[in-house]
Amino acid sequence: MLPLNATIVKINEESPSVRTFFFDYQFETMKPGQFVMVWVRGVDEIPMGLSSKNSITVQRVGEATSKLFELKEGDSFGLRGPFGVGFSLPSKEEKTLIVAGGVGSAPLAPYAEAASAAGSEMHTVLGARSEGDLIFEERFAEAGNVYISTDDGSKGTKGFVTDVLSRLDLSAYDRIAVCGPEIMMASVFRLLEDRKVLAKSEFSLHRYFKCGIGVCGACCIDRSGLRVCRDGPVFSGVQLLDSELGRYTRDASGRRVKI
Amino acid sequence: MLPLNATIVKINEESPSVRTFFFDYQFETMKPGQFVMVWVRGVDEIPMGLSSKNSITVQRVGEATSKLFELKEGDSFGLRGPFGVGFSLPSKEEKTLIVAGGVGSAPLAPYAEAASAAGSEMHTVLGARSEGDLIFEERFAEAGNVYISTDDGSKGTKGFVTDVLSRLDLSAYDRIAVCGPEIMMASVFRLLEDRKVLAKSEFSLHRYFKCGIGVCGACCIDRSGLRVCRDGPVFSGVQLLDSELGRYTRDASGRRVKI
Amino acid sequence: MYTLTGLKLENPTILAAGVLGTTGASLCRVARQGRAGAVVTKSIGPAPKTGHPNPSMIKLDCGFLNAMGLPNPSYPGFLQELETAKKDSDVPVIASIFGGSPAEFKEVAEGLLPGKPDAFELNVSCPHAEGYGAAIGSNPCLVEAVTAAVKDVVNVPVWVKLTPNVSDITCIGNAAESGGADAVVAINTVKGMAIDIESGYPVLGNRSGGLSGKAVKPVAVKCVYDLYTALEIPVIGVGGISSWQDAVEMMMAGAAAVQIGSAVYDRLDIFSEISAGIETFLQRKGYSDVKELIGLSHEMV
Amino acid sequence: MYTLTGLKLENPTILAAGVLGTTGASLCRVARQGRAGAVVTKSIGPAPKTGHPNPSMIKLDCGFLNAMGLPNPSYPGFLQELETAKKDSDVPVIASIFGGSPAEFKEVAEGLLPGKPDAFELNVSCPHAEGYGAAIGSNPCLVEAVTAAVKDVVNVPVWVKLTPNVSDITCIGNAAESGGADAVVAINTVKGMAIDIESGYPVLGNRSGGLSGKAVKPVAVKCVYDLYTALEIPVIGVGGISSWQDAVEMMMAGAAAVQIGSAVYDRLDIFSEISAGIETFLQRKGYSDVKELIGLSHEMV
Ligand SMILES: Cc1cc2nc3c(=O)[nH]c(=O)nc-3n(C[C@H](O)[C@H](O)[C@H](O)COP(=O)(O)OP(=O)(O)OC[C@H]3O[C@@H](n4cnc5c(N)ncnc54)[C@H](O)[C@@H]3O)c2cc1C
Ligand SMILES: Cc1cc2nc3c(=O)[nH]c(=O)nc-3n(C[C@H](O)[C@H](O)[C@H](O)COP(=O)(O)OP(=O)(O)OC[C@H]3O[C@@H](n4cnc5c(N)ncnc54)[C@H](O)[C@@H]3O)c2cc1C
Ligand SMILES: Cc1cc2nc3c(=O)[nH]c(=O)nc-3n(C[C@H](O)[C@H](O)[C@H](O)COP(=O)(O)O)c2cc1C
Ligand SMILES: Cc1cc2nc3c(=O)[nH]c(=O)nc-3n(C[C@H](O)[C@H](O)[C@H](O)COP(=O)(O)O)c2cc1C
Ligand code: FES
Ligand code: FES
Repeated sequence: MLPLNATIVKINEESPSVRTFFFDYQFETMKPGQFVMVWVRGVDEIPMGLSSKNSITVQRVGEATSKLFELKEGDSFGLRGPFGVGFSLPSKEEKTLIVAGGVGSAPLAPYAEAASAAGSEMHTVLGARSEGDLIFEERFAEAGNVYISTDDGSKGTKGFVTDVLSRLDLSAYDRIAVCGPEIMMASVFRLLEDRKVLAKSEFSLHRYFKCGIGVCGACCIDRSGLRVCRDGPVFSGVQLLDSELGRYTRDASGRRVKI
Repeated sequence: MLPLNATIVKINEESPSVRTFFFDYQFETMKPGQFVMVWVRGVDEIPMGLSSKNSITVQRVGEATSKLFELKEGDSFGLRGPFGVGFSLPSKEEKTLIVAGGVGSAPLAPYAEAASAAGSEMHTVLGARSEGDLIFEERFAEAGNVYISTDDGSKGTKGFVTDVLSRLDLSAYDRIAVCGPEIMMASVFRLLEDRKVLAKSEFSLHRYFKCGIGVCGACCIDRSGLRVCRDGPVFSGVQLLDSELGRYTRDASGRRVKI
Repeated sequence: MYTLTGLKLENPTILAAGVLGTTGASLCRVARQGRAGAVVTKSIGPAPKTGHPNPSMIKLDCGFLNAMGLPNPSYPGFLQELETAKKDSDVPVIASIFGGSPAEFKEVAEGLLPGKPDAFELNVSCPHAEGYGAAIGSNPCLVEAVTAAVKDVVNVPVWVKLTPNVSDITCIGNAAESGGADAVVAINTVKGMAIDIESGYPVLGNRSGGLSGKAVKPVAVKCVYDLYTALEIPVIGVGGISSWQDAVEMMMAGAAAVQIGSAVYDRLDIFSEISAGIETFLQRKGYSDVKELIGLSHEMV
Repeated sequence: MYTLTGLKLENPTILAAGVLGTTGASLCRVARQGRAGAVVTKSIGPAPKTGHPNPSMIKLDCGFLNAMGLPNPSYPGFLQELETAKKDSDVPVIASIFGGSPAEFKEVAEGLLPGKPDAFELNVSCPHAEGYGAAIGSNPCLVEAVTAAVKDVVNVPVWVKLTPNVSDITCIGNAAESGGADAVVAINTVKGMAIDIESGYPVLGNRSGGLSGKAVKPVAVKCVYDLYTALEIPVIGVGGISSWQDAVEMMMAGAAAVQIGSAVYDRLDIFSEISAGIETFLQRKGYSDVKELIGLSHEMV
């Protein structure tokens, strides 16, 4: 499938370095946690979680994301997707905990909405460096309780999401959905492993994508060989046992890079 | 579509030079008048009308048909189809006349059966050189009245099908379906034109086929440029007005050959 | 109205050689009913040829395979068809010709001149006819010689149709240009074959043939793209075009016009459908002229 | 059990180079879960390469286009992946390598020898990496030299992977054979490109790339058919195989085994599915050995 042409209809500034781009196409079948390949023409094509049926929420980090930040309403980019396996939705009786760090909120906000629409009781642990970097606080708040942590203490608990998590009774939740920087996810993983609740957890991973469709092998993780773009990006905690998570990732050449 | 593999399950001797080959595949959607491309492997692929959902009825004339005559039950050939436009079926109230010469009976026998099943009153004028060459007399007789003509007078009227036709009240019929040697069809065409009943007639043409699927242009007729393999082989009499019918055909190189 | 090597076309869609081009009446039908902007005849040679045994064309999941084997009634036999096409089609009629040598090409071109074709297209690219087609079209010297030989004896435009079955199509395109070609046409079919696994027989009567249709579009787009960069003369794009989107893509790659072959399988009025689609696209995008599309992708960097 | 250039394979399906071959773990997964008879690594070169910018692979209506640009961590970086694959996959692991000269090929082969690959596959056929791949693989002298250079320093089988983007693939195949190749692999991708008509941009980051998948199967079958006639050494067939029927067809054309690349898109266990399908076909047809299929179409005349 060739990239479809998506025209930007609205841009929201979520934080100094994060913007949401709404476009004129609705991915009706998208499942929260699924991603699209965003083609910034003439520059690069990069994976982005869908933050709603018709938006991506982008943190400016390098060339392609900076180029995206230069775009205005009416400009367009290419989109292929939705791809990958998303978070599994809770049923009505289930209680769900979301752990979102930084721009990790992007795929988790629509998950919170879908879970709450499904009738699940929702709690969110939302972390960021600083108050101004908290993404989608209102969306999570509308779906349920929100516990906040900031590195600098400008809002909520001073510290990391794990500091909040360690105080929660994790046995009370049926599902735990995690997305954020890998260092954070690795700490959460260890904490959930210690608490023996890995089996009900899901993590959305980031790896370098080339094809995005499960053929090239660029995004495979050790030791399972699972493809983040196709078998993931969302994996159950159990799938990640004995994995490279938090230890190394790979660059575009396939070389291991320490995290 | 690659040729499907058809295995011969039964062979019927219809006349000294005509055999029906039943195969183990049913063309469920076939419309009488449609044809298949019969691939005699290692030799040639030739068009044959379907004489039923699972049979072709072949006159031995040259290399490929002779090779077919060497095949036994259990042997196989390739089949592509059904292709082309068949005869249009009458409705219950309509009276139908069939004019079949020689192996032209092949596509007309299933037509007679389908028309009679539709409730149409059926008459058939069946011609051949000699009694032994009459093809499918019983199938036509089961569907309705049969008038027979043979060149040598061994059965029915001595003469041509036109000799029978000229004595019929053609205004009594709603549809007239014709298939047979081109010389015969040309005479019938002139007769129907004279009687001003061309508009309700249909003729099944033979031309040299290469592709059989309407792309190469080998089978196009003058002056309409219609493709016998795709726009035909069945044409209404009106489509054939001012055509090459009965005057010339073309060989495999595209050269005109007088009839 | 649209000019291509001096020919006036109502629209940039042209019937490709060897497709519905056996008779004058068929060419007229494609022009009048199908509304092609121009039509190319089937390839005509020095002597009558019946072509390869059937099966000569099959539909695949992706595209078509064919090995017609250049059946044709020779130029004397084809002259009356050409005349019919010229008389009744109301669009430019391009005579596709082939031969085994520059002298044969010249003979055929001269032989068809009385039929007044609006241009000649030299088939140096058919992949399944020994001694003809790609046998010549893989050799730059022969391509130049053949082109020059025909240019020498005709005073209508000469297009040279190229094969993709070479290491570097631009080198053959350059040879055609040096020989005086007014345009190149790319691509003829890609060498291919299919085998019937039930019997083990290759399906085509000629055992192997050429791939056309959807499967080859990316190959054709690439060839056109490269030729557009390498040549001064127009490139006519052909290969797998079956929608207006395909035609626009080919023009953006560099095609000055497009030819359509296999897609007549879908419907005869593919030409009017595609030219209407292009028009709507131009309007939506605010282009004033279809020529603005030609080679556009080369500017997008 | 089945022998190919001395390697023992459980079944004749092999993972093609550059597909799910970046890490040792991924190769193991294809071998163990997918049940491939052997696996080929992604092509490894002398220095780390990040490859072309994205988009680097897109799915088309018919097949796929890719221009990865030979991303690889270089042979020192890949050694531990090769070791993992060898240790855990339980099937032969073939190291695909590339370089810009015979000396570089030799360097990479020697560099990977400590990883004990069961064979080497020389990539002289990638169509979209300047100075590498097809740049070498279109030149018979270079192909012979590269093959001989690697044969010189290794004592495992050497396969040479050929490009279809040449006028005559058998001439390149002959060169590989002369250089001492134990088998040839045909085909790598066919040059192609696609353009996004909304923006005019070529879709691939590298602008153009290589076509694979269903679209190229007839091209691959033809190449394998011709190579089977021309060479003494085994031909390994690759290109568009996505069903057991395709695999049987390729073997009847002359393939001693098949490689599967793009079709892992459909499902990972395509290897076991295809080998099971071949088995059932052999039984139905009464063949005693899969080897009876190899080149069968050449006998059907
Ligand atoms: C499944 C998935 C979902 C993602 N969702 C989001 C999201 O919703 N919001 C968001 O802001 N970011 C998201 N990312 C991360 C995002 O893809 C990178 O931030 C982006 O690619 C950076 O591109 P760049 O050109 O600006 O940076 P560059 O300067 O090119 O690189 C900076 C870093 O970005 C990452 N990166 C670059 N190219 C790729 C690539 N092709 N694939 C993966 N990572 C790459 C690498 O870690 C690289 O080191 C997601 C990544 C994945 C894998
Ligand atoms: C639509 C259609 C339906 C037909 N249905 C029947 C049928 O039901 N029963 C039947 O016996 N015959 C039928 N024919 C005629 C049949 O196709 C020819 O008799 C057959 O092709 C002869 O092949 P051959 O190799 O034995 O003869 P050859 O020696 O090759 O040629 C003898 C003559 O057969 C005809 N012929 C040969 N090849 C072709 C071809 N590819 N396409 C068309 N004609 C060809 C030519 O007129 C040729 O002069 C039909 C033809 C057409 C076009
Ligand atoms: C049935 C058939 C016959 C063809 N005959 C010729 C021919 O005589 N001369 C020629 O130059 N090209 C011939 N071609 C090639 C087409 O003109 C065209 O280059 C090719 O099919 C690719 O275009 P398409 O994908 O639109 O069919 C033929 C193609 C087909 C399918
Ligand atoms: C994403 C991708 C990457 C590839 N990388 C390589 C490579 O590194 N080396 C190589 O020799 N071939 C490479 N190829 C070519 C394949 O090995 C194979 O020859 C080709 O894709 C045709 O087979 P298929 O149709 O089964 O995919 C690659 C193909 C794809 C699709
Ligand atoms: S990015 Fe290619 S397999 Fe995941
Ligand atoms: S036989 Fe090719 S168009 Fe009819």
